[in-house]
Amino acid sequence: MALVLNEEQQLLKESVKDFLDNKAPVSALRKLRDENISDYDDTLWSEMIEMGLTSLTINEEFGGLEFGYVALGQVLEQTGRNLSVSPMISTVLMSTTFINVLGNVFQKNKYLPEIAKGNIKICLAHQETSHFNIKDINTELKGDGDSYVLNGEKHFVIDAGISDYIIVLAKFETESNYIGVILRSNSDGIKINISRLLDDRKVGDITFKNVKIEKESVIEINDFKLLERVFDISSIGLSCEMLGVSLEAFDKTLAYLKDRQQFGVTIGTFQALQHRAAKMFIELELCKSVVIKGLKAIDSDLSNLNEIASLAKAKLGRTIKLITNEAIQMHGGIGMTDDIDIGFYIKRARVLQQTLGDYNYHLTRYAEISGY
Amino acid sequence: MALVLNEEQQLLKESVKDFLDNKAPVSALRKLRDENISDYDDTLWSEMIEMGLTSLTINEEFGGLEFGYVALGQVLEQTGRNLSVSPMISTVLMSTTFINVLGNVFQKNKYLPEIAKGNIKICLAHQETSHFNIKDINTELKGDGDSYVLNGEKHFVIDAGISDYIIVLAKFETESNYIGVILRSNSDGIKINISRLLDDRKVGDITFKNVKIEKESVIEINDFKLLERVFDISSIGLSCEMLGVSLEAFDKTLAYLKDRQQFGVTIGTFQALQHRAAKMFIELELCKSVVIKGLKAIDSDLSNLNEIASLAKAKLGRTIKLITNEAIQMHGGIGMTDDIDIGFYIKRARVLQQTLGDYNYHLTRYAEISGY
Amino acid sequence: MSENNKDDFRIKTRKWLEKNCPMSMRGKTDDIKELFWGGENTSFTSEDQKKWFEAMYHKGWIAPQWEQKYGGGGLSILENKILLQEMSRLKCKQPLISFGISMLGPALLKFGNENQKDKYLNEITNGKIRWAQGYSEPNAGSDLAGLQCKAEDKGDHYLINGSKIWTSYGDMGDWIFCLVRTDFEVKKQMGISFLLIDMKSEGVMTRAIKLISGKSPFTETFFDNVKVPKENLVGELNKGWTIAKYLLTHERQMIGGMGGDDEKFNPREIALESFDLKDGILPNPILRNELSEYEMDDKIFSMTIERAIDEAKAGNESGAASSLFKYYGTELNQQRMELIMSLTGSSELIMDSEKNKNGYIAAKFLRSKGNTIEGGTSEVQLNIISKNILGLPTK
Amino acid sequence: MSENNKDDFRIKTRKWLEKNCPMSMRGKTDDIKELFWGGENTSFTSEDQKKWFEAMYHKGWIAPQWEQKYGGGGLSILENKILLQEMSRLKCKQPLISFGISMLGPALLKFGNENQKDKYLNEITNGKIRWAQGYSEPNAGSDLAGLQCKAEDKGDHYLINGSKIWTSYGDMGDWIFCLVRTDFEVKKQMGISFLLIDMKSEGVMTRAIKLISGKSPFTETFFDNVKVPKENLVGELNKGWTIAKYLLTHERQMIGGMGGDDEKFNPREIALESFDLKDGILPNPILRNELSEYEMDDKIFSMTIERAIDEAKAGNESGAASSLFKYYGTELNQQRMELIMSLTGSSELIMDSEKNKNGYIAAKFLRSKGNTIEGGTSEVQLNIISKNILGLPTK
Repeated sequence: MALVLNEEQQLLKESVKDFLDNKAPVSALRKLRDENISDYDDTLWSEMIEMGLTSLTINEEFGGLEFGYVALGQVLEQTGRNLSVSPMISTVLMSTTFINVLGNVFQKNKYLPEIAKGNIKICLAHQETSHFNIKDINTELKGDGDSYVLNGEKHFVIDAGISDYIIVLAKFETESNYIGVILRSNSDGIKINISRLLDDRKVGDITFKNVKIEKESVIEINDFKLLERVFDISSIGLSCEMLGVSLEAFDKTLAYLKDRQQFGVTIGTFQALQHRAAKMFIELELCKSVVIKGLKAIDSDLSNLNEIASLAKAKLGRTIKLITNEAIQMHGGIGMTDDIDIGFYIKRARVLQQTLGDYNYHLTRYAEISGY
Repeated sequence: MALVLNEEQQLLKESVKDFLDNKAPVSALRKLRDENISDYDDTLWSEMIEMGLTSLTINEEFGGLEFGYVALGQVLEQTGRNLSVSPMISTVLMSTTFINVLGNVFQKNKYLPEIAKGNIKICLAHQETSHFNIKDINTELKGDGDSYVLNGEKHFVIDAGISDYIIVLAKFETESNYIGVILRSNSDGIKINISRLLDDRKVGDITFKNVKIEKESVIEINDFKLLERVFDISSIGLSCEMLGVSLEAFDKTLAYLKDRQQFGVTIGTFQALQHRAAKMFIELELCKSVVIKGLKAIDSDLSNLNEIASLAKAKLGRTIKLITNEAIQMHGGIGMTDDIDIGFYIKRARVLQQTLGDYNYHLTRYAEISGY
Repeated sequence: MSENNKDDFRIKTRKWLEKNCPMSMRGKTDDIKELFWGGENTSFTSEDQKKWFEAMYHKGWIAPQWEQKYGGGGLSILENKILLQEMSRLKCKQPLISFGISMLGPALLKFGNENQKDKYLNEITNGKIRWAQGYSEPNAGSDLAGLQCKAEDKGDHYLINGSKIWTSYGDMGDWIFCLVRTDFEVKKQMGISFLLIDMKSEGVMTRAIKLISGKSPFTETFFDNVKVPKENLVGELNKGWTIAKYLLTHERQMIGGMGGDDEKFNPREIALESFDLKDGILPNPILRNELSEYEMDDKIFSMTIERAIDEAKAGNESGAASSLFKYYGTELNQQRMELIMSLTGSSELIMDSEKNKNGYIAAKFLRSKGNTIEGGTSEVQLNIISKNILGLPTK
Repeated sequence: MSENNKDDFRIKTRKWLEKNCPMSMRGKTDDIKELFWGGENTSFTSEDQKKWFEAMYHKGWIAPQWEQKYGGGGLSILENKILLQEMSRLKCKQPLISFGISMLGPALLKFGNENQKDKYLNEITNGKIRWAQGYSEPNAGSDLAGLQCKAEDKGDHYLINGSKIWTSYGDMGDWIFCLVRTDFEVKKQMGISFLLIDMKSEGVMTRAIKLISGKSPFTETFFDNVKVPKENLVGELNKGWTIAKYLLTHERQMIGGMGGDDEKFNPREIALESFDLKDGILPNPILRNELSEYEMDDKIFSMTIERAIDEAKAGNESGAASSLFKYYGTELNQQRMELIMSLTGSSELIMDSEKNKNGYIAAKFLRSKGNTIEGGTSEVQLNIISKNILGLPTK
């Protein structure tokens, strides 16, 4: 398990970079925000589907490319660098992983090829309070004759407004068993309330009121460890995007340090700033290591994925905060304005930090996993 | 309650500074260490008694000067600056405070005038494990006819080897009540094992085996808050010494930055070092504030002394660590050698940090006091 | 002032305030923009606001310590302190928000001539003229003295060309006080002058700057061949830097002190609202730790302000004070906002819900990032401390 | 090397080690000084130590990758890696501790002439000569190139005057390799030469330096009119700086990598020994947090070493590696020792008790403070990164 990319992965990374640099740079996010017509750019999404980005982690038997999560990670790093808006996180990272890990053959056959082809978008509704915790689930699925009914409320569902399907994480009856449900987002009894986030993306609060669920829509979760695996993989995927955000914010700041003149010299000559930049560089090198380790751990099925995932999300959470704060500070006044792009990075950073558990959540989880 | 010294206190501070600069500078500690003949310098101690330093916090009715703890704090700051070795902490700060706060009239009349005159030295035996916690007491006092017997083990007792008396903190029988005992250190059943600490001072492990205790030697503790007050006052006193240690380590480092040449310039011109020095200066200014606030809070009997004491010990614990680490680093190689004095400061710092609870203990205690 | 006189003044003041401050002019202010700012572009938003301003103005308490001939109240430092205490007790809102009082006034009182004081100070206190500040320039940043906006001597007037940035609400101002370059040949600090400019003059234009928080409290102001009468020069020609330094010290103290006041953003309260205690303890151990670390530093910072005031009273004013407070106060405020963002989790990331006033906290969080930049960056404060207080050498 | 050959070599090696490494030469080493260092001033401390050294020497595995004519084993990189893995598996102690192998050898191999290689490399591998390093000087510190110890050309020899500091166990060395100044007229880096000096020469004197930890692993070495034959110059005259830079990169990697290996000082183990868990959780919440923060950084640092090795194999060697590892490894080691001091509380503050080996941990703690100074300070590493990797400009 060498911690480097193979040629195929490297090639993918570069072509996605070229593509997004052209088609979905920060100016595209700015446009989405200012025009506020749609949640994402459908033309861009079509081109991403064409490039195969929706099918990277889907096995060939279900119509996917079977490139694995190392490949997906490279894409997410680039969407992070460009702050590109698309359903990648909801549909490709979270929901596809949910089905990959927990779906039965019928469900895999039904949904994965459709995702690969780009015919459907799916969001994952799990969180119920303002702080992610996989164990805080009150949404309930109850038997009702041959079928089931679903009741509950979900919060902070990424891409809830544009998805064709929703995967809901629930408790089964009053038992402590978790269970998944996949259903059409326009089913009776579903109410979706869309909000705009700090990073100008959209999430939804979803209410389920006596929503009728067919048996075939139920995703059994027989092993809690597998549910954890879904979120561990997703956390590593988010860490890739966080790495991209951090790297780009750092690059922009470094360029500014080399360009900006003050007191008759380039500000990059100030040793206090140089040392802070060097420390950021070092932290980023560490981040790169834990991210590639995490991606390889998914594809190689390492048994301590939970530990690595929490280390990754915690470390990236701490580093992205450091880097985006320093990016604003080193840019000075201009960094506080909407005239340049750096502000978009700190806003995206704070949202990513909270998604699927922040630094505090994951470091505490790491201590628990470690048995202290 | 203005956070400044009055004229009397200022005068005391300056005269003690002059005195200790002359009589007990770091070279005196070095001599004690290298010659290893006695635990402290008795001639120095006699002069300190003559100056009235043992009677500062003793009320006039018991033969003291009644100058208060603000005054004592100024002395301890100076012993910190010079790393002067004497029984001030054991006898004057801890034991005198114990008797001041908890002793009955008989005990005050018996011991306080003797302390003031410098006739006796007393140590306080409280800690039993490697981490200070006021609640971890297993030493037990039991009724035995007209008198009592004491059994238990104490650890890390400052000046145990040179004290005439020992104040022991114990539990009364199997109850949860705390109780104090004051007894001659040469009483039957007492075994003292002296150790040298990292800072070249001495502490003792003391074993009490069926030590007979007369009724009049028992110090009743009817209110746990009063016991806490003893340790809160002592923590603030230690914070004064920690402030002195930090200030002097910083001053020495600043002087070195102005003197040392590297790459053809004074190293104090390097901006990265300048900013670190400025941050240390700011932290020290904050430390000064919480220390004087704490001292004034003792003398003015403020009700939130416990909160202020834990804030002081925590803040000083964090700052002294920062300053002494930076002091070594900024001195470079020479700072690692015994040839100059800076190493003595980090050694004393680490001992003071642990004494009566470290940063972690006091910050957690602060959260508890604050109700979260 | 004897204790008797003090008590007397306090009782009178309290009575007067109770009588004259309308109930709607008491209590917390959510948005500073709701208050009365004076000037031609703003008007009273309510009858009570007008009544309150006029009562205070006639009492001379818009600028309580200024002389009465300038529309002030002629109060002593002590009387002023009592007045502020009593206003704070009743939670009276400020009758007028004015950079004229806080920034231009002190400069005019110290450096202006009698004509200027007569003319401008009265129009500040009576709320006629709203002042804006023109110091920073687009490319100057921390190097304020490197400013390039120039004023050429044209005999009977100066001709101004250049621009100023970071002017708070510059689009609402009537006049602007500016630092301009009047000599390009000398050391940069020696060629600066302090000028008063009527913003209605031909050639003055403003543009709002949109911040990352989505708000636009600042403007950029452009001067294109603007003519300014020579009498509008404050102090001596080319001595403007002295005035600027004097005012910057004032400003630094204001920004540094702004940190802890915002009662609505108390992290401990927010923590207790966001989490249920478990055995009396916050269930998230790391956030609990971060909260107590923040509170430790915040409380000790307050003690430091207290000590500095006491030291100043005792005559030991420290030169370090303003840079230290600016640095630590703003860094602490940023920590506080980061902590609050952690404590509130996803709920305060939502920007278009009435529940959280459309992301009010998130906007304040973003805005706090500017605290360590405006009014002299944190880096500049550390430079000042290392050079002026610690005496570390420069190259 | 095919997979078959690899397995073959591994099996042979394992068998050989199992047979030839005495049991007393396996397991943990408390004190590096107990191992065999070679040279005239040291001897074997046991028969087993002698046997083990001689077996390894005859196998050529004292310096496994050196050519056999220099007493090496001629192993490939891969074979050497397998050998190290197998030695580590059996916990074999190092047969010889030698700055000759780790520091002088690489320099001689790259810059020495054939005579020098023949003469000195063999006496390193056979343990005859113990080498010391003479780079730093009392007033040089981070400015290594500013060294002043001078070598004057006296026709048939150089005359050395000056001193060197921070020489590890210099009092035990037979020879010392030194950087000396051979030209005072040129830019400082251009006038340095690399010289081999016999420490038995007249005029060489050493003094032990006592550290704050109480130990004296370093010496200062004085040269008073010491004559050195001209043939002892390595590389070209005045080109010594190139050799020094080459060796410093090596040293940096060694020091940076030293951080995490000391199994006896595992903070998690110490935490679990020091505290009883409560509901499976460490009772001190802040120490628990500090422990997990340390472990996070430590584990990810290990991953970074792993990645750097994999990148190097893939041909993407990064110039940043050595400064990054030196900086982070040493800072992390200091954090670890601070954490351990917190975890052990007062018990490890005692310096004269057998229970804790006379304050063994406290001495290591103090010693760790030197990690960020020796081999190029942390500040120098940050300078290197900011200049060479990030391309930030110098004045």
